[in-house]
Amino acid sequence: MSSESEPLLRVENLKTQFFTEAGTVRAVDGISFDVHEGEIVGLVGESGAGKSVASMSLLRLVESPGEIVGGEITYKGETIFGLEEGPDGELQEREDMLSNQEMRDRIRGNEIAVIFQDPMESLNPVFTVGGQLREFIELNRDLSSEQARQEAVEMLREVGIPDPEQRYDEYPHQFSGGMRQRVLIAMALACEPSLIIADEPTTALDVTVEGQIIDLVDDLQEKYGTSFIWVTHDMGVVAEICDRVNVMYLGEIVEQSPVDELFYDTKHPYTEALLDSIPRPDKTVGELDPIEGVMPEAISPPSGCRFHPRCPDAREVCQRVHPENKQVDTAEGVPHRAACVKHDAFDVGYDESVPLAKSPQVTADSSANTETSVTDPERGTAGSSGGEGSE
Amino acid sequence: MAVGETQVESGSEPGTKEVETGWRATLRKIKRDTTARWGLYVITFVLAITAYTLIDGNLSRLTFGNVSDFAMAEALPIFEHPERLPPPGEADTNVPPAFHADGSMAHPLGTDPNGRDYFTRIVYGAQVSVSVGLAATFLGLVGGTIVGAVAGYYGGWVDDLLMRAVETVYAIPPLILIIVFTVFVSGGSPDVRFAIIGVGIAFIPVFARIIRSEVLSVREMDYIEAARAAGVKDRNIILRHVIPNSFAPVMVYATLQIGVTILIVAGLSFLGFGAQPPTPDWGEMLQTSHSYMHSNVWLSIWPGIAIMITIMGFNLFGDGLQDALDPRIND
Amino acid sequence: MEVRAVSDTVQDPSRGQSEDDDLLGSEMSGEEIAHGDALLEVDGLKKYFDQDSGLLSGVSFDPDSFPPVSVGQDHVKAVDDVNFEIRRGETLGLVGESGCGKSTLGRTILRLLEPTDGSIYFKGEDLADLSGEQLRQKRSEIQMIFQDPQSSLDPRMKIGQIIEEPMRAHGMLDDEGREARAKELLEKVGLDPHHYNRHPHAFSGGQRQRVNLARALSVNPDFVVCDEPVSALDVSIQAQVLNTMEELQEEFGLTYLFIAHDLSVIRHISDRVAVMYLGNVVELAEKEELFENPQHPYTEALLDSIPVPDPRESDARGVLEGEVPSPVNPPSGCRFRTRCPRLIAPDEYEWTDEEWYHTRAFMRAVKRRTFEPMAAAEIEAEFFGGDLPRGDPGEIVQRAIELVASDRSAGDGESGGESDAEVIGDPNVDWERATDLLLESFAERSICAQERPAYEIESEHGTETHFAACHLHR
Amino acid sequence: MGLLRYTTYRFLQAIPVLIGISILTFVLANLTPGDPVRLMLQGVEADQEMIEQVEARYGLDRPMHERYLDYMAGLVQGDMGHSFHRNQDVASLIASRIGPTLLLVLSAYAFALVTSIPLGIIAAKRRNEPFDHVSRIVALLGVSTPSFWIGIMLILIFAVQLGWLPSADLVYPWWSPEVYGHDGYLEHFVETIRHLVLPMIALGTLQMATLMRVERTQMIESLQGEYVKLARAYGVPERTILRKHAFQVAQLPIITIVGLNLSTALGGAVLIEFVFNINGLGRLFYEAIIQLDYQLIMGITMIIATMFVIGVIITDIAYAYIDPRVTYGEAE
Repeated sequence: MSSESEPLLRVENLKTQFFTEAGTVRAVDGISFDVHEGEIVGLVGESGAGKSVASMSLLRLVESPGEIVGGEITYKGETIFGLEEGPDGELQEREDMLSNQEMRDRIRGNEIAVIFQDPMESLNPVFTVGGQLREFIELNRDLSSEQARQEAVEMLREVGIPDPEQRYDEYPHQFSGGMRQRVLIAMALACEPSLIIADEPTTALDVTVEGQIIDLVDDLQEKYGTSFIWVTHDMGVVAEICDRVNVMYLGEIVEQSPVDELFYDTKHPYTEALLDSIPRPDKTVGELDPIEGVMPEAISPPSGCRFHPRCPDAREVCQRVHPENKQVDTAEGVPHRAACVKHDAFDVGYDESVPLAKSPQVTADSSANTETSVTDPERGTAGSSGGEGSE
Repeated sequence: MAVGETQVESGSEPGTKEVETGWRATLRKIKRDTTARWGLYVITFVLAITAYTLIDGNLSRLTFGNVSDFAMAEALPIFEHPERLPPPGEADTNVPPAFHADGSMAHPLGTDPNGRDYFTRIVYGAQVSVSVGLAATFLGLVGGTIVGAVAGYYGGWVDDLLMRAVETVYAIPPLILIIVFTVFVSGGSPDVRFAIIGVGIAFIPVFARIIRSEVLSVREMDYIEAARAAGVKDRNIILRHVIPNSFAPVMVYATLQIGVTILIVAGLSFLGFGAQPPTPDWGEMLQTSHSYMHSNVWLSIWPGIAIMITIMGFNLFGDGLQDALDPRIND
Repeated sequence: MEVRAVSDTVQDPSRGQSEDDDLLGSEMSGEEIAHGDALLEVDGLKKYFDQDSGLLSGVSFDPDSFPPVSVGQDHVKAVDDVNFEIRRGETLGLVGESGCGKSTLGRTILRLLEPTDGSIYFKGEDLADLSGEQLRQKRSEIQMIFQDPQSSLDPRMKIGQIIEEPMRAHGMLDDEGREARAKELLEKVGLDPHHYNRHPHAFSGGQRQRVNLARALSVNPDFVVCDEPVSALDVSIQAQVLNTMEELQEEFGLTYLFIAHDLSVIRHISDRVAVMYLGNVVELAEKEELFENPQHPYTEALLDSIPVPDPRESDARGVLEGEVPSPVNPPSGCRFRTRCPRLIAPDEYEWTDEEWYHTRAFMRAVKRRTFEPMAAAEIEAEFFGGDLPRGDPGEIVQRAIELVASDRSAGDGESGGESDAEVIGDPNVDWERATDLLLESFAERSICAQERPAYEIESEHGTETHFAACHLHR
Repeated sequence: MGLLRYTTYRFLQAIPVLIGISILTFVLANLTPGDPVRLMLQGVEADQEMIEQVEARYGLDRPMHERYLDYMAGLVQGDMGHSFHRNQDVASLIASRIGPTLLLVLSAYAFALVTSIPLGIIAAKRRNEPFDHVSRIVALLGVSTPSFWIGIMLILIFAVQLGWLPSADLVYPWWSPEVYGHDGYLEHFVETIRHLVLPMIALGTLQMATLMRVERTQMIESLQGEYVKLARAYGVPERTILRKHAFQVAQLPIITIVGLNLSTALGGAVLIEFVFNINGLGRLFYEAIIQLDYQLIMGITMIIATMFVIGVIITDIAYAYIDPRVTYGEAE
């Protein structure tokens, strides 16, 4: 860790797995990152990268058949999750780990709040917007019902909902998508948490509404000093709002750096490829440079570096060596980490290793045809049928 | 180790595969589904018995003792020719089931008050229940498909008119509607054939509704629009896309509906408006035994169990089919 | 580069399909229109939807009025008087936010939806006039690619059947010929021809969009409407599919109408771009011109809102206030005027820019009720810096302020110490009358409310004319 | 649309359906091949004169549509015709028999709701645990067993074998205790319940099983909703989530099913009244059918269908009360 004060949230080697009929899905496979006070930390990746599972793990809200199986989560010095070796040699939950009751009473909502992606589904259709807001405030802030109501109206006004007294008694379906997302933001802020996890909060919104919401969050973040974990797939949003960024690929963090360095001093080939493959709104790009193939399924990740089958810089060594996320540079005292053996910090013989031969199709065509085929032998299907675009 | 107290399944996590379709995938899921498998076993068993009663023309078994001169060579659905059934036996003895002190293995379930072997009658009772259940459901399915598909596909006032009509029929409870229909149409002498038609008609609204909603949801799919955009003729769109894709959920419903049909037909026969004596039918047997309820308890028990097992078979299979086809609450 | 490899193969007698040459006639007639001339022209196109349908549609029931049952249809004006042309070989990007009518427009052009009014000239022939069978035959020349990779392929069909279906519908080739062509197309769109016998569920989203492409191309169309073809895909897959689409366009000389909400994608793939808002095209220009020199305030707002993937770029964000009005009762004149940051001052008053700026802001704040009721003096200070506009507008504003001020009635002296809860039901604050007064006096009198704007202006980039539906260019 | 407006609207909508039902019943009752009068007079020694008399009396010598219009005119004035066999007014006959049926059906519904909803919720919460498996088997048996057979079995066990409960007819709570020789209202009440229990369970089992299955499925689905996830993320206790957040949404389909299943319950009442010798509408219907008393049959069918329609409307209104989307209209 950097020499700064203890971070608000520290995640170390977190592993979350789903035990399915088809096998164990290592959705989050040993990620470490931290969040300091007043910071907006990005968690970026494509669908299936594990970013949503990672964020729900922080609240210990992974749904069955998923389970956190390893690592440590520390929040303000308290252990949200931690394992130790028991007397019988088996891993067991540490004694200082917060109980379910404590998680509910002290952490969820009043310390760490969330904003979900889908504002349409996240509000309960049969209760009024104000009622839902008030319930969460009452639960997390020791206020009387009447005080909570006033606070709720105040928060609705704060997030820019016109005529809040009136709209307090309205139902979610009477709100537009953007307005509902404002309600969710109001919920998060009203509980006065120190950390808000925003899981793709603008993805379902139109671009002008997205702009309004990002503006709003920016202003409110400044006012309340809340920290954010911002989960997204949109590099534009990352550039816009994040202070530091974690790039995820297939359950792992492959690059971790301050936002400027991520864009201007990119250290991991995946991040670089991602940036090259997106069309830009601010300038005309002649030819897009897509990443070949699709992300394999987390049920059987490639050996070595998980990105090597799609990586333009892959060499023989990449198939063998699984790279840690190591510090490769420092920017203004903040470490810049990347999980790529091409950096000197690794010293596993990348320079001497031979480049991997591309299969002919790959070089001939930019097709998705070369994706690492995770063929389910029983079904005999072509390629991964994993939900790209369906996270 | 249970982390987090929330252990409710979710279908949205990375482990779950997307919905597979196609017949083979469905069959595979049915094979994997215990519920569906057991349902299939029961249905097969009941169907086998029905098939046996159709092949075995020896209706003399339906009578008491061995009236050998009444052997029938012809295989037939017995309700079509009740006159060929053997007359009740002479003996007015009411033999109790075999496990009873006075029982004998000659009549494992005893005999009815007319002296007919109860086991054989129960076995033959499958014929009426199953064939009526299947036939009436099929009738309702066909009628409902026509009404529902026309309403769903054309929409507009056609849809409105048909659905109002359907609502009207739906408003009269099926049992009442069927009784009124059977009794009046048969001119006061109801029998199984009228019951089939009556049940079929009464179930048209049920099927029409479900088929209409299926057609409406399939019609919204992009591949229908893609086919239209490609210039595929309407007829081919219906035949190649709409029908195959609405079929599966309708089949689930039809399977469950067979159970309901059998239930209703049993009630109909119990009241005396379905199968008529001497045709062996479970509902009819319950009616006959109703008067002997106090003297011979067993007569009222066996047919009920037979009905229950049969219906359970179709319900189990329908449930399994539904689980296999509906991804929402899949494990 | 291979040119027209697929059609060549099909027409190649050595492949054994020579008899069917004339079936590819669309190709021939297509040649009549030179590259760059109008292939499709949309003229005054309208598509209105009834709000509900059925026997009792149009009958509304209201026990509060007499008679309680009234007859009358509300229409959703999804596409309202749209004009543009698409030239052979180009990609016209159509961009707008959800609900602006862009998908409806695409489907109406294809006559998957019946146009309410207007014409769609394709190669000079009005598609809106064609009867069922004529239209069906015409469909081999116009194809469509859909947004949703899940629902656009029939799950019960094999990939091969899916691609062959359009050919079959138009009697193209025999069974073998269709299979050969389907396999070639699979290869063209970047899939393995061996996948011919697989079902769609075996494919990923990106691959399914490729199957969609192959299906669309199977009948050799001239024109393809692409409805958000990449918006359901992950970013890295988007690029793959976009590249393939571009290659195929070049190879087959296709013309695309590319519908999307993502301005980055539009900027990448389009030659010219049309921007839609609430059923109208508000701006249409060459790509560079539109992105570098936007002339409609809505386009500007859109461009300003997109997050740019560059942390060193810090631009103004979220400039648009309020929400899109209902398409049932769209605003008169310019449809964007209710949210436009540059709404033009009504001519009948003398304004300074600043006066109008303040008044506009105040008017909208009242309309949206975005401020808490406060004393009249406070309102003046907050919105006008203490100086009301001069003359008539000033008086109107004064009256409006009085309507919404919390100290409006003289009798209530303790206005200072009121808590929120007491203000909620404050009978003194009359938002509605104030809103009506302000809108009628100012917004409705602006030229923006009175005339439908349509101006052609000179481009700064490129040679094309630049269409902008904004009265700022009058 | 406000709730009141919606209610009015729903009742207006029911008018065409009720007219449709009257047409349907009328047509059904006139489908009889041959001479309806002879059918009516089955078992009665009748000469030609008598037949003509009857024909004239019931207007059977006139065309069907005229007779229908007459019938409708009567219906509007509350005149449902005349029962030939009983020589009584159909309307008053029905009025005298409707009480027991309503008592039976409503109590069966109460029984079904009170048992099915908690069981369904617990099963959903403990999905795939033993409790869930057992309750699913019970529900499966419930939907697979004929109600009248359950009735017979209940009589055999509780009335015949154990002798705990009576097996025939109901005690009408609206009659005075003296009629039954009951000693005061307490005994009257106890007797009412004792007579009601068996038929209520027999009729209610199918409803209970159906509702339990639906409740379980709906709760499972509702518990997977995003709003439940959100509530968990804000530290709402599981009990509150179950009882409030998930429950309310899951009840919507239940309400619809409760309304539609009224059709099964009303039909089932015919069978149960037959088994338990209850002098209700169902039994009256059975007797009317046996006697081919066609005006009475038409009247009962009309009334039962109307009860169903009203039941559906009531549940629709309950639905609208819980789900604001119905009365306020969808925003998008």
